[in-house]
Amino acid sequence: MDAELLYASAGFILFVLGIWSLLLHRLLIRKLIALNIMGSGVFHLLIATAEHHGEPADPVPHALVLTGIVVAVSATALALSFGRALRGDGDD
Amino acid sequence: MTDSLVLALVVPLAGALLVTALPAHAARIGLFSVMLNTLNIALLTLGVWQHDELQLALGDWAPPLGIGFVADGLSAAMLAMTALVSLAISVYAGDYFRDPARARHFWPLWLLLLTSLNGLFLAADLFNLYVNLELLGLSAAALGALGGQRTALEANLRYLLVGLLGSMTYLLGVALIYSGFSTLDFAQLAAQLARGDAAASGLLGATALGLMVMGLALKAALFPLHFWLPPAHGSAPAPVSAALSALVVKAAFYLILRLWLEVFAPLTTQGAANLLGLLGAGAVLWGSWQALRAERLKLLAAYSTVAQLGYLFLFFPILQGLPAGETRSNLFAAVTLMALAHGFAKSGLFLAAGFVQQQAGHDRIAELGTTLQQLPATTLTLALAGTALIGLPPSGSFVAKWLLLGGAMANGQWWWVLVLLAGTLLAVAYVFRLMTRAFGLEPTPRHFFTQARAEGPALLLAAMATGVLGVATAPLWHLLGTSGGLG
Amino acid sequence: MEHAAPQAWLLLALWLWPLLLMALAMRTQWRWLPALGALPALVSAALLPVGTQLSLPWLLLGTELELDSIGRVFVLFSALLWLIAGIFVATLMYREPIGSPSGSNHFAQRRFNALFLLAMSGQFWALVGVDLVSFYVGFAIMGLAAYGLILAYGDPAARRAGRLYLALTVAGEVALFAGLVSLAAHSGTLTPDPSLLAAAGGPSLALILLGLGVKAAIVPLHLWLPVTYTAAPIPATAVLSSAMIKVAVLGWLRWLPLGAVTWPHWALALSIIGLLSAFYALLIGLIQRDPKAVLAYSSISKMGFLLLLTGLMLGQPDLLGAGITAMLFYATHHALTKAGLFLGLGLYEQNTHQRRTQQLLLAGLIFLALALAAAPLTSGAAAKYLSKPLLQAAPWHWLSPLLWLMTLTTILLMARFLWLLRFPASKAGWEGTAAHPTESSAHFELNLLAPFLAWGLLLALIAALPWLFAPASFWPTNSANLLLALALCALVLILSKRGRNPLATLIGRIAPGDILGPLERSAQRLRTQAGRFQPGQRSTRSTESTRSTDPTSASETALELKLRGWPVAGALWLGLGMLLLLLLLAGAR
Amino acid sequence: MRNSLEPKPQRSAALLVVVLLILLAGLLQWVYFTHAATAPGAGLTALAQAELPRSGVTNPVTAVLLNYRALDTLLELSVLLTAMLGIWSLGPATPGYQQAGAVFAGLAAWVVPLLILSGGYLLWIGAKAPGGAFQAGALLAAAGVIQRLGGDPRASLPNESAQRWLAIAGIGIFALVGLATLVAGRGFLDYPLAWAGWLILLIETFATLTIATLLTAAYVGGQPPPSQTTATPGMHRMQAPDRKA
Amino acid sequence: MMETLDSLLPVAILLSSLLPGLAIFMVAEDSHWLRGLLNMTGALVKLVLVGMLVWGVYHDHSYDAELVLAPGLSLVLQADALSVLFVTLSSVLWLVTTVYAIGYLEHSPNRSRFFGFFSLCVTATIGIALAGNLFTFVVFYEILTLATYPLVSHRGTPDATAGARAYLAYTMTGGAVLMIGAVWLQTLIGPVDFTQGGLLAEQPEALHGQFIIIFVLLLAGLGVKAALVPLHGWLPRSMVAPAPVSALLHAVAVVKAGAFGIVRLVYDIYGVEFAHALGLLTLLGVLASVTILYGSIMALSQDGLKKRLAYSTVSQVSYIALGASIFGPVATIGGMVHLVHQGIMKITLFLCAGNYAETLGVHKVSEMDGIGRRMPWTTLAFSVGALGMIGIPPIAGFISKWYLGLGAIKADMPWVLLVLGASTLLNAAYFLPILFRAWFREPPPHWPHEDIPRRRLETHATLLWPPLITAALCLLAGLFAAAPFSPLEWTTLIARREYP
Repeated sequence: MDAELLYASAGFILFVLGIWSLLLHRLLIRKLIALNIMGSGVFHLLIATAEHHGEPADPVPHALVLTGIVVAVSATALALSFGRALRGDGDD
Repeated sequence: MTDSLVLALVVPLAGALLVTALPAHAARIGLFSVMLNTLNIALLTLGVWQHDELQLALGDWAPPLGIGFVADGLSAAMLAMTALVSLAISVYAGDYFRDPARARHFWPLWLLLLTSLNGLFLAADLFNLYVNLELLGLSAAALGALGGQRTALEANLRYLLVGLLGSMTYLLGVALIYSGFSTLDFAQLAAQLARGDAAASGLLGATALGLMVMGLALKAALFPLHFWLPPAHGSAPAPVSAALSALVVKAAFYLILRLWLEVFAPLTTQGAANLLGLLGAGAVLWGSWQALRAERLKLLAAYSTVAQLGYLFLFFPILQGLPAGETRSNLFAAVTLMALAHGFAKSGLFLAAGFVQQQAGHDRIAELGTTLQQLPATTLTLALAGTALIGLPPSGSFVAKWLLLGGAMANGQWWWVLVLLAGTLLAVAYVFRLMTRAFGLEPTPRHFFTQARAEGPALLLAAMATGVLGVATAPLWHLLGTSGGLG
Repeated sequence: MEHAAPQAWLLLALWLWPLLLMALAMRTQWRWLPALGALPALVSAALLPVGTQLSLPWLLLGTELELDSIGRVFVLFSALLWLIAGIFVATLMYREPIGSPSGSNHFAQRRFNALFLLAMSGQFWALVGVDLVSFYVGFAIMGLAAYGLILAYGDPAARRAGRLYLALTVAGEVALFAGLVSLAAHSGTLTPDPSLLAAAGGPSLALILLGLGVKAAIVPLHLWLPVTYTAAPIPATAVLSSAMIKVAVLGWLRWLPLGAVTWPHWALALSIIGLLSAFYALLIGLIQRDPKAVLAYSSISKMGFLLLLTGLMLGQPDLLGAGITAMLFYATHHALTKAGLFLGLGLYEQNTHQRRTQQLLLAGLIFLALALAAAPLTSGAAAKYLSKPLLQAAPWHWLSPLLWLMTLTTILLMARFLWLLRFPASKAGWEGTAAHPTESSAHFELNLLAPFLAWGLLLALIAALPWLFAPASFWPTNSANLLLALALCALVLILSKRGRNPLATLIGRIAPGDILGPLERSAQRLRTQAGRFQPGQRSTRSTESTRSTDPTSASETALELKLRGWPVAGALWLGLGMLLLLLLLAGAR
Repeated sequence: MRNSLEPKPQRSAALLVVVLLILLAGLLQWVYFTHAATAPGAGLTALAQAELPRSGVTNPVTAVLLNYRALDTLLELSVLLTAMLGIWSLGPATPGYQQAGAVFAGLAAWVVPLLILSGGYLLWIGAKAPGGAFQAGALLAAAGVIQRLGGDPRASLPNESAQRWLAIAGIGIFALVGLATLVAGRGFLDYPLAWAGWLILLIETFATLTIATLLTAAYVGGQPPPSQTTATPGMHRMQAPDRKA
Repeated sequence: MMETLDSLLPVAILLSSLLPGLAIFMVAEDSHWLRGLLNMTGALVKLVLVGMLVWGVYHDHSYDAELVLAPGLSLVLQADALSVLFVTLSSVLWLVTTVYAIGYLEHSPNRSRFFGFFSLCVTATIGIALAGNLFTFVVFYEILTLATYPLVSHRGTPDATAGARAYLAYTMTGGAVLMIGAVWLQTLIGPVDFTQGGLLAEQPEALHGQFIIIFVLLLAGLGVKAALVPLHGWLPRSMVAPAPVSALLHAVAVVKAGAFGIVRLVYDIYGVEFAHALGLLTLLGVLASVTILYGSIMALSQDGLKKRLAYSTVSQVSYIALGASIFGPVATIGGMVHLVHQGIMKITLFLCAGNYAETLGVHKVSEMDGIGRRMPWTTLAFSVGALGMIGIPPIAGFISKWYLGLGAIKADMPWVLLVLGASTLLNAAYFLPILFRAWFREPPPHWPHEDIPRRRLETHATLLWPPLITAALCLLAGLFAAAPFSPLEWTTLIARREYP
C-alpha cells in the first residue's frame, strides 16, 4: 500500500475519531483536542494529496496545511480562553 | 473597477487594524471605515450592474494556482445588503456601546467580521472560503460573548465549537476536492464536474459536496442543527445579534446556495434537494412554533431566524426540479430576495429589540407593553420587521414567497404550499403576540423618536425590508438576471 | 327631453311643497303648516288640464309625472281631505299639548307636523307619478310616515297599533316592491301600458295585489286597520281612512291590466276575495263597541267592495269606462264621507259638554252615516247606482243576492254606529279622548271655529256630490233596503229596550283587530314555552320594548359563539369548502 | 476544565453516533480509494514550479503562502488577530505564574536568545527552504511563553498600546504592500518581479513579529494589565480582591 | 409627456394619502395643527386628483402605471370605470371621516399613530381599487389588513385587543388562502391582469377543474373581508374600534375591499359568462343569500348599536356579491351601485353611532330612548341611513335593491327576490325599533355619560356635519340616481363595458 493512501486512511480515521470525541466528551479540553485531531485528520489527507510519485511534493497542500494550523491554533486559543472565562466566573 | 473587489476586503480590514491600534478612537474610525466600505460596495455593485460580473485574480495569479474573486449578481446583492445592514448596525452600535471599555472590544472584532463577510461573498476559492469562514466564526463568537454573562459565554462557546466542527467538516470536503480535482477554483471545478470525466470523480465530488454542505448547514443552523442558534443570538448584545442573525448565518447559507446551484450543480439530485427542503420545512414549522412560545423578545427573534432560514432551504427542491427559464431565474432571484429581506428585517428587529431591552431593562414579552407603548418608532420598526418576517406586502419576502409558491405549484410540489401556509400563519401569531402589547392604556408618547440615533437605523432597516424591497425588486432582478451561470 | 309647459312644474311642486314645509316644521312650532301643505295640490288638481306631463329623467330612475284623468280625481279629493285634516291638526290636536311631560310636547308636535307633511307629500307623489318607481316611492314614504301619525300620542295602544301597522306595511311594501320590480323586468319599461302589464304575467300581479292589499286592508291583511283607527288621533285617522287608503285603489287601476285582457279566473278570485272581505268586516263591525272600530270595519268592507269592482273589470274589459267611472266616484264618495265621519266623531267627542253643538254635530253625522249607508239621494246611492252596470254584467247569478245582503248589512252597520254615538257601549271606547279633556272656554275664536267650518264645507260637498256627477235616475236607489233595515233596527231597539237584545251576547266579544288577539296570544304562548325549554338562555325577543337592557346579556346566540370558536369556524369553513368543491367538481364534468 | 455545555449523552445516542461514524469512515475510505485508484488529481506541482521564477522566492511553499495564495495568509493572520482580540475581550489576563527559581531563570536566559536567533534564521531561510514567518513567529512566541512561565506577567511583551501596534504590524504591512501595488496599477499584492523577494521578506518580517506577539498574547490569555510600568506580582494580588468584589 | 402624466395620476392618488400618512407618524403628539393640516391637505389633494381621474376615465382615457418587480410580476395601477367608482367613494368618505375623526378624537391618546394608520388604510384601499392585476390586488389587500389592525386595537383595552386578534386571525388566514389561489392561477395562465370580460374563457378546458378550485380559494380569501358567512366572525368583534374606524373601514374600506375583490374576480378575472358557465355564480349567489339573511337575523338580537350595525354590514355587503352572482348587466349595476350606496349609508349610521357615544355615552340600542329630542340632527341622519338600508325610497338603498331585483328576474332567478324581500323585512325589524325609540320614546332624565354639553348645536360641529353630509349624499344618490355622474349612471357605464 502506498504511503499516501495510508496517510489518507489515517486522516479519515483521525477525523472520525475527532468527531466522536467532540460529540461524546463533555470536557472542553477534550473537545478542543478532538477538534485538533479532526484538523490533523484533514491535514493528513492534504499531505497525502501532495504526494505524487516521481514528482516533487505539491506545495499547495503544504501551504494549506500551514494556514490551517494557524487557524486551528487561533480557534483553540480563543476557545480555551472562553473556558477560562467560564471557569473564572464560577470559581472566583 | 475590479479594485473594489479587493477593497471590499481591505477597507474593513484596514479599519479593524486601525481600530485595534487606536482603541481610543474606535467608534469614530470604525464608523468611518464602515461608511467607506458602504461606498466601496456601492461602486462594486455598480460595476456588477454594468458588467454583469467582476472577476479578479489576486496577485495576478490565475487559478488554480492563485485565488480568484468573483462578484456576480448574487455576491453583489449579498454584499450590498451586508454593507447597508452593517452601516446601520454601526450607527446603532456607536450609541449602544457608549462605554469605551466595551467599544474598544467591539469595533475591531466587528470590522473583522465585516471583512470576513465581504471575503465570503467574493471569494471563488474553496480554501480561501474556509479561512474566511473561520475568521467569521471566531469573530462572531467573540462578539457574541461581549455581553459577558455566563449564559452568553456558554452559548457562544458552543457556537464556536459548532462552528469549528462545521468548518473542519467543510475543510475535509475541500481537501477531498483538491485531491481529486487539483483545483479549488469555482469555475474550474464546475467545468471539470460538468465534463463528468469519470464516475469516480463524480463520486468524490458528491462526497465532498455532502461534507461541505454538512458543515455549512451546521453553521447555517438548518433545522434540526439550529440548537446552538437561539441561545447564542438571544444572549448577544443587540448589534451583534443583529449581525449574527442577519448576516452570519446568511453567509453560510449563501455558500450552500453557491455550491449547490453553481459549482456542484451537475452532482445534485432531487432527493438530496428534497431532504434540504424537508429540513427547511421542519425549520419553518418548528422555528415558528418555538418563536410563538418564546417568552423573551430576543429569543423570539432568534427562533424566527431559524424559521426564516427554513424558508430559504425550501427553495432547493423546487429549484432542483425546474428547467432553466423564467420560472427558475425568478425563483433564484426570489431566494436572494428572501435572504435580503430577512437580513434587513431581522437586523432591524434585533436592533429594535435591543433598544426595547435597554429601555425596559428586560425583554420579557409579557411585560413589554409599557415600554412599547412609549416608543412609537421602535414599535413601528418591530411591526415593519414583523411584516417582512410573516411575508406580507409590501415586504420583499412577500414577493419572494409569491414566487416560491408559484414555483412549487409549477413543479407540482404542492406540499410545500402547505408548509408555507402553516409557517405564515404561525409567523402571524408570533409577530402579533408581540405587537398586541403595543396597544394599551399607557400615556401617549410625545414624540415619535425617543432616541433617534438608536431607533433610526433600526427603522430604516425594517423599512428597507418592508417597503423598499417590496416594490423596488427590479434592480435585483437586473443584477441577478444578467449574471450568467445561474440561469 | 322636450320642454314641459311651465305650469307642468306644478306637478313637481305639489309634492315638493309639503316636503319643504316639512323641513320648516322640524324647526318651527307653527301649527298651520300642515294645513298649508295641500294647497298646491288642490290648485293644480283644479287648474291643470288633464294630461299635463312632466318628464324628469334625472330624478330617481327617470321620473314621469302626469296628471291623468284618474289621478286628477284622486289628487282633488285627497288634497281637499289633507287640507281639512290639516285644519283639524292645527286647531284641535294641539290646543291641549300632547305628550305627558311638559316640555317634550313641542317636540311631539313638530314631529307630528313633519310626518303629516311627509305622508302628504308621499301620497301626492304616488298619485302624480305614473312610472313604477315614483309610485312606489310615494307609496312607501306615505306608508312609513303614517306610522308617526299613528304614534302621535305614544300611549300603549298606539304603540301596539303602530307596531302592527309598521310590520304589515313594510311587508306589504316588500311585496309591492317585488311585484313592481318584476313588472319592470318583464315589461322593460317603467311606464308600462296595460298590454305590457298583461304580458308581465300572474306572479307579478299577485305580488302587487298582495302589496296593495295591505294598504287596502283586504281580509286577512286588514289586521292593522281597526287597531290603528281606534288608536290614532282623529285627524290622522281621517286621512288614513280616506285619502291614504285610496292609493291602493289607484294602484289597482294603474298596475292591473284593466281593459287589455279578459281574465275570468282572476276576476272570480278577486271578486270572491272582495266579497269575503266585505262581509267579514261587516259582521265583525256590527258587534264592535267603539264607534271608531265600527267605522274602521266599514272601511274594510268598502275596500272589499272596490276590490270586487276591480275584479269584475278584469273579467269584462269592455266595461272599462263605466267601471272606472264607478270606482272613481265610489272612491271619492267613500273618502269624503269616511273622513267626514271621523272628523265629525272627533268634534262630537270633544264637545261633550255643549249639548247644542253636539246635537248639530249628531245631525251631521247622521247624514254622513246615511250617505255611507247609501240611502236614497245621497252620494252613497249615487255610487251604488253608478256601479250597477258593472255588477249586473257579472256572469255569476249568485252575486245579486249577496249584494243585496251587503247593502242591508251596511245600513245596519251605520245604524250600529249611530247607536253607539247615542248610547256609548262603555267608557272604554272613549279613553282616547278622556285623556285629553276639551277646552271648556266658551268664547269662539278662529281656532275653534275653523274645524266646524271645514267640516261643514265637507258636508256640503258630500251632499252636493251626487247632484254634480250622477244622473238623476239614481234617486230612488236603495229606498226599499233602507226601509227594511230601519224596520230591523226598530225591532232591535224595541227588544233591547225590553232588555232582550238578541245581539247583546255577541257585542264586544270580538275586539277590534278580530283575529289579531288570538294570534298574539298564541305567539305569546309559543314564546313562553320556548323560554321554558331554554332556562339558561335569555329570550332574545325581537320586540324592542321587551328586550332586556341587562348589560351582561351579550345577546349573541350560542350558535354564533360556537361559530367563533376556531375549531368550529375552521371545520365549518373547510367542510363547506370541501363539500362545495365536490359538488362543483361533480357538476363541472 | 469543567464544561457544562451538554447533558450527559445518552447511551443509545452514543451508540448511534458510533455506528454512524463507523459508517462515515467507511464511506470516506471507500470513496477516496476508489477515486485514488482510478483518477487521482494531478496536483499543482508542475504549475507551482513553473511559476516559481515569477514569485520572487525559491521555496515553492513560501511562494504559495506569500505570493500565489497570499490572501489566505493575510486572512490567516487576521484570524489570529481575531483570536487575540477575542481573548482580550473576555477579560484581563490571569495573574500568571510565580517568579521562577534560579534554575528556570538560567535556562530561560539561555534559551530565549537562542529562540530569537533561530526565529530570525527560519524567517530568512523561508525564501528558499522550508521555514518562514509562521515558524519564526512560533519560535519567538515560545520565547515569550518561557518568559511568562518564568513569572513575567506580560511575557516580555511591551505595554498594551505597543502590543496593539505589534499585533497589527504584519497584517498592516501586508495590506499596505497590497495597496501600494494597487496604487501602482498592478493589482493587489501583485508584486513587481524585481521587488518581489524583498517585499515578501518585509512582509514576512513584520508577520513574524505579529505572529509572535499574537501567540504570546494569546498565551497570556487576556487583556494586558493597564499599568504602563512593569507589573509586579503584588499588584496582581492587590487586584484579586477587587475582582472578587 | 401626456403618457407620463397619465401614468403619474394613479400613483399621485396613492401618494396623496401615503405621504401624509408617513409624515403624520413623525408628527409630535401635541402638534394638532400640523397633523390636521397634513390630513386635510392629503384628503383634499386626493379629491382633486380623483376628480381629474373621473373626468379622464369618463372620456375613455386610460391611466396605467406599472412597476415591474420581476418578469411576469408587476405592480400595476390602472383606472377603469370600476376602480374609479371605488376610488371616488373612498376618497370622498375619507375626507368626511377625517373631519369627523379630528373632532371625535379630540383629547384622546395616540393620535399620530391613529391618523398615520388611517391614512395608510386609505392608501391601501385606493391601491385595491386601482390594482390592475391580481398580484397588485393581493398586495394592497394584505397591506390593508396590516394597516387596519392598529386601528382596531387602538383603544388598547382588553376588548380591543381581543377584537383585533380575531380580526387578524380571520383576515390573515383569508389573505394566505387568497394568495395561494392567486399564485395558483398565475402559475396556470401567467400574469392575471384584470380584463374587462375576463380572461379565463379562452383557456383550455382541461384547466376548468382547477379554475373551480381556484375560484373557491379566491372567494374564501375575499370572503373573509367581505364577511361572507361563515367567515364574518371578525366584523362584529372589531366594532371595539373608535367610531371613525368602524365607519370608514368596516363600512367602507375593509369589507368593501372584499366585495370589490369578488366583483373583480367574477367580472375581470373569470368573466361573468365563464363563471356562469362553470356554475360558480350559483355558488356565490347562495353564499351571498345565506349571508344576507344570517347577518340580518343576528342583527335582530344585538343590543350594542355598533354590533347591530356590524351585523347589518355583514348582511348588506353581500348584496354586492349577490349582484355579482346574477348573470346580466342589470344585476351587475345593482351590485356595484350598492358598493357605493351601502358605503355612504353605513358610514352615516356609524358616524351617528359615534356621535351618540361621544356626546352622550350612548352605546346601546336600549339607551336610545328619546335620543331624537336631544340630538335631532344626528338622529335625522341616522334615520335616513337606516331607512335607506331597509330600502325605503327614495334613499340610495332602494335603487340598489330595485336593480338587484330587476336583474334577478331578468336572469330568471326569482328566488333572489325572496331573499331581498326577507332581508328587507329583517332590516326593518332591526332598524325601525331603533327609530321608534329615538323619536317616539321619552328621553331618560340623564344620559349615560354626557360629555359634550348642548350649546348652539347638539354636539361639536366637526361631529355633526359629516353624518349630515353623508346622509344628504344618501338622499341625493337615490333621488338623482338617473342624473349624470351619479353612482347609478357610473355603474351603468361599467356594466356597459363589462357586457359588450
